[in-house]
Amino acid sequence: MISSFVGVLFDGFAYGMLLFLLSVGLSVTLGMMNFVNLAHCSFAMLGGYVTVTLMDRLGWPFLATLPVAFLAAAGASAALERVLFRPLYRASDLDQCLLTIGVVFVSVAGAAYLYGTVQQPVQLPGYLRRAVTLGSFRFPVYRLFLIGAALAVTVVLVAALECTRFGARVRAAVDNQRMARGLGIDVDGVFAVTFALGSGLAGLGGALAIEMVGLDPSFAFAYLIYVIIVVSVGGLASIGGSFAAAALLGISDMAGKYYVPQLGAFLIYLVMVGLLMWRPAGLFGRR
Amino acid sequence: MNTPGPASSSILATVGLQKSFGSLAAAREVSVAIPPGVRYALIGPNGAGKTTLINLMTGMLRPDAGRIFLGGEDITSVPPAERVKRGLARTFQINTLFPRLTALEAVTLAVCERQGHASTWWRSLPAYRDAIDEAYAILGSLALGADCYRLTRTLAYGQQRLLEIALALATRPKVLLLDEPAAGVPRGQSPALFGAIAGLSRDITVLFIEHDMDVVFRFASRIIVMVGGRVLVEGTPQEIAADARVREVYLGQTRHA
Amino acid sequence: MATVSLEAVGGAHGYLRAQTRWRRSEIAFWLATLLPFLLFPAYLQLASQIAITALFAVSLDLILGYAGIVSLGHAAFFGLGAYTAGLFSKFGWGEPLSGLILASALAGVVGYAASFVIAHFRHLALIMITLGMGLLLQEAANSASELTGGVDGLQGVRMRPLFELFPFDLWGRTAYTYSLAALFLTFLVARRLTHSPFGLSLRGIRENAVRMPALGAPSRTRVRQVYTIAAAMAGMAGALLAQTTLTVSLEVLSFQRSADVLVILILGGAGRLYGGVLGAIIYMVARDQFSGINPQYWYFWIGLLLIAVVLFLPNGILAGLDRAAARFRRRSP
Amino acid sequence: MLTTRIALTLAAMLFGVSPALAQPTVKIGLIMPYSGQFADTAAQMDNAIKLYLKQNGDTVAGKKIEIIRKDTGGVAPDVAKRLAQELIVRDQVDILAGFVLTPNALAAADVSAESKKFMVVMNAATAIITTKSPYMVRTSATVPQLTETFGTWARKNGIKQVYTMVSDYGPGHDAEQGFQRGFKDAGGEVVGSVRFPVANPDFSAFVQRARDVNPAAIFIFVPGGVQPAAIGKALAERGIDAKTTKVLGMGELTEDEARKSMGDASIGIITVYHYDHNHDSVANREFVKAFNEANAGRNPNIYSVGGYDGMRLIYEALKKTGGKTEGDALVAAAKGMKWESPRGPIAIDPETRDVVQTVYIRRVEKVGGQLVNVEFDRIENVKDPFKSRMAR
Repeated sequence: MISSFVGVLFDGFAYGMLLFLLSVGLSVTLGMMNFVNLAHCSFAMLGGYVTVTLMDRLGWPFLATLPVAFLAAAGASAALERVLFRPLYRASDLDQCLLTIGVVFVSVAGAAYLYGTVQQPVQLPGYLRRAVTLGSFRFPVYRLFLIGAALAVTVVLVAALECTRFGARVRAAVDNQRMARGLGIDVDGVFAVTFALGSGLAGLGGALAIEMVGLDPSFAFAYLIYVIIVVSVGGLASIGGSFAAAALLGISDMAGKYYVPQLGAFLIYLVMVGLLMWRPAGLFGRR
Repeated sequence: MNTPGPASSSILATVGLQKSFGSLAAAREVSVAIPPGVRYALIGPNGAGKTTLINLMTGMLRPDAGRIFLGGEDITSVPPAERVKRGLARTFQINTLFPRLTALEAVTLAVCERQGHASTWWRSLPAYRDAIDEAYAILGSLALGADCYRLTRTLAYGQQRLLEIALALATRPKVLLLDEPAAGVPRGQSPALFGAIAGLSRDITVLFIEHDMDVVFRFASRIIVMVGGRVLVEGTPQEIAADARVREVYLGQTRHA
Repeated sequence: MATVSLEAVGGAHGYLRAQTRWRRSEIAFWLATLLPFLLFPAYLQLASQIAITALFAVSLDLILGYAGIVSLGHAAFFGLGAYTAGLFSKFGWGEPLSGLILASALAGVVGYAASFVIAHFRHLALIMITLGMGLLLQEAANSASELTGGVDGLQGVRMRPLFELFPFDLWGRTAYTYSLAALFLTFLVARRLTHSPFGLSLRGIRENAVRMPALGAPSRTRVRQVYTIAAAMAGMAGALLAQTTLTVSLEVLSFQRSADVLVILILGGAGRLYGGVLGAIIYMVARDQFSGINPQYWYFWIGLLLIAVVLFLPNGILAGLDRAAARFRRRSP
Repeated sequence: MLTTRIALTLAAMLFGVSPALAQPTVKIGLIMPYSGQFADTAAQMDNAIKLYLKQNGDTVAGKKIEIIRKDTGGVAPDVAKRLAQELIVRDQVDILAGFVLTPNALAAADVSAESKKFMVVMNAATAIITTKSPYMVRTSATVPQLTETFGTWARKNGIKQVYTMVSDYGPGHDAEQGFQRGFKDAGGEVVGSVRFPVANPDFSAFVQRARDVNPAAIFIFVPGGVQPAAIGKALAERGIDAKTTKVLGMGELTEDEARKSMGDASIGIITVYHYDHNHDSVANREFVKAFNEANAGRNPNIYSVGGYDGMRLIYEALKKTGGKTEGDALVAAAKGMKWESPRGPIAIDPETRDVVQTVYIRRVEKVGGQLVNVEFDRIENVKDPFKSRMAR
């Protein structure tokens, strides 16, 4: 009884952390920069394909591919930001929505063209496939690894945004562009870097997600709903909020599926709707 | 409720209004009674709780305690839109307009809302000739007639301030609450704007927030001074000018305002 | 721009009347909707589905373009209409018109119930709540597979001929006539609605929801009313699809359908009624043509189309055309 | 392209010329989800269709075969039906084929029935589909054909209790029902069951439920794609070892990509399917070799074999009718047809127009360092039990 409860809690938390890793970048681009970036999961997909390519075709070890996945997604998004997104920062939400959906379509077609529509399996190194036994319970190492990665990302991100000069510039530029320009901050540059950071995180999340949820060209659409749910429930622009929301959604989803499987498909949406009715601005939202 | 109301002679009154945001008390025991037809100014340093008081009166904020009366009726729990229908209108310190409606459309909208036509979806707008005439007349009275076909967002700033007032007037208020009507208007132009306000029918009771003391003393017949969420004093301009407490809080602040 | 003149007041009336007058381009457009009968007889099925999608997009435009309510769950009402019409016929009543009206009414009733929730929220919370409610309804339909047929779809939907005279044929002549007529009549209603004081009030809510109560406007009531109307129209679109294709599946309730119609509306231009219609035509014709040429990668070209529209015709194709026309007029007085 | 089509349509109207009549062709309209979530199934089927055309030429019974491909974008019966109608009125196709997904096949069935066109379902596996049009033939399998047979087999092979886990949608329900029926009728006991949402990224909660019951065996059905690997890993994580608890599934569970992703955790999983590329026969070896060559080493799967056999059926039927394309003639020619497919000997049941075939039981084993679905049992001449019951 207790052990299954611990199991559900652990699995749910790990699943939540997976959602968090996929969506934290969006709470940067959508939340902080106020850019409706529906192409977020396209960058995650890019990260995934980078990892698959490096592992499968070049034989790189899994862990070594992760920074490359981050950098590739960040680089690609920086290029796109320059060409497509920057002129749209002041456009209506609806136009941003249409543009980024267009990018998703193109990215999905590109992935299908280059890699085919087939699932891209990755074979993780043995040490990540094991499970640690503690008393009567097994903790799969990969789930521990995901939790660790999520915690690390949270700490680094919060520290970077709260305690560094760069973070101060980002917050200034996001809060009031004109004033930030007046203070001599290179707003365009800050936005470009912030956008690249958000997308890079998506790329990292995508690379980490393959083991759990697989990878094919429909990835860019399939997980879009989940990441938006996490960001909206957490509250825009709040890293901590996304973390809490992801953990809450993951655990309640898992607990629901375990204890009331008849409600399995409903639960994550019920929780979302309920939380948003209670706190329309999200758990940690300000607006 | 048997709470005794204020003197029935007042058109708008509050009794013991309280409101705090966290640890900040924005209104403490605010009791005012405004008789009909009077031009009231509400002054006080920044953060004194002036806008909060207007928000409480109009129902955009809910008081923690206290009551609000309009024409002798308790409206404390009446929703904002209903208060407007009963004759309590306001303008906003920061333009709160309809950027992509023309001035004529915006005021016609306000007139239709008042007349109760705005839930009619089967008749075309031009069929409401009276409403359009009235809207046009209001705009004309505020010197906006020539520009009434322009989208609000393309109007000059001063015109937008006037449109704020036009919208409030279209609701045919008994009491009009103006939150810094001249905010952002170049100093030289605010007398003209207040001239328009002074020209309003004496049936409309006006309460306005304003920082420019010249304007206040020129257009107000009575003045309420708020400090730190409290009403410090209320009286005629002469009384206020002579009041030692007002001078104490206020001296040196007027110039910066 | 108008200058002050002696008939300035008459000018105000004239100005507002000019806004509601039928333009020549509108009349030409509706006449052109008859062209497929002559020019593209083999495309009438597609034309019928375009008309249905256009109706669905117009219903979304009423809430999004006019009242500023962004919904990612509008397919809920489309699906309700489709299932109602489908089930109605499955259980023996195959007369199309009555089914259409019933389906529309039921979607409207559900829309009215939902509107009590909808009217309390705005921004992202509203989008996500509509999304959540839509997904919940879809899951519910999947669970109730005894009734809905689940993923396999509702089986046994049969339609009697329209007016007992015109059977739904393989070419889609009846289907297109029927869908087009429904679109046109509903469009007339929507057009009148947007030109009414109610429509003006909705635009007020879209432009500034905070100001409306300060004008004495019961915004939430208005939002509830338009949401109900939009739901009924979406239900009608769904019912048309069910009746003209004799198929209803879970997909009618899907997020994909909600998202598609949103894309279509934004593409055409929100807040101008014709935007939804134009968006439906362009999106679906483009999709038909691209996927005919390249069934595997057609959406690459759709993606490029969307990107190009945003970059070169911001606020939708219709807004872009309007601006171009204005520029043209200014240049050649 | 658009202008060409308009011109053609106009020409057709004005002069009464149909481009289709210009030369003796047989047009086949393929309706499949080339894009979206199910794109890979369509791709695999299409690869096999292309291969068949390459191997057998594009002329049969003196007529040129022309293929027109239409994308449904996923589950979209309204689109599928419209495409079927358009293929017939606009493109004047003679045969409708493809059909990966049940709802799309059901919707197009109406069109086939109304227009009396021959229709070949190459995958969609819900039993009732073929009852919807008398001009329809199926070359894949039906869900009960596989699962009911599997249930019976499981009981006969010493499994007394089973826990079933299926995706909560039509095919999942069919699989659950079929397996439980076969298993119970043979005297087995179902100790529990659970259905999981169709879009379910993490299965650990459901696997935990199964583990709580500690059943002797678990039967699993999930759609192909991402989920087989995900559930396989969840089983391994929760410590369900195929060596102690028997894991039974439909063939999707141990597809190539799923096995690769699961790794050694897949060893011992027992599956039922009508085809696997490891099937040992001359016909299959040739098929796999040619398929590998044409598709950069990728192996064919059930979708491929369904498409391949579907094309063969069309070719053979056309030969029999001498190129006549009327639905009646083609369906008559198809009934009772028998041939050696890469999956083994198959026949078209003249009553149900479904495939009668051998159902194979396989187990994942490590052979020469590779994880392979090893065939270790077979049940021959299996008809669709659902329709056999209906007939009774």
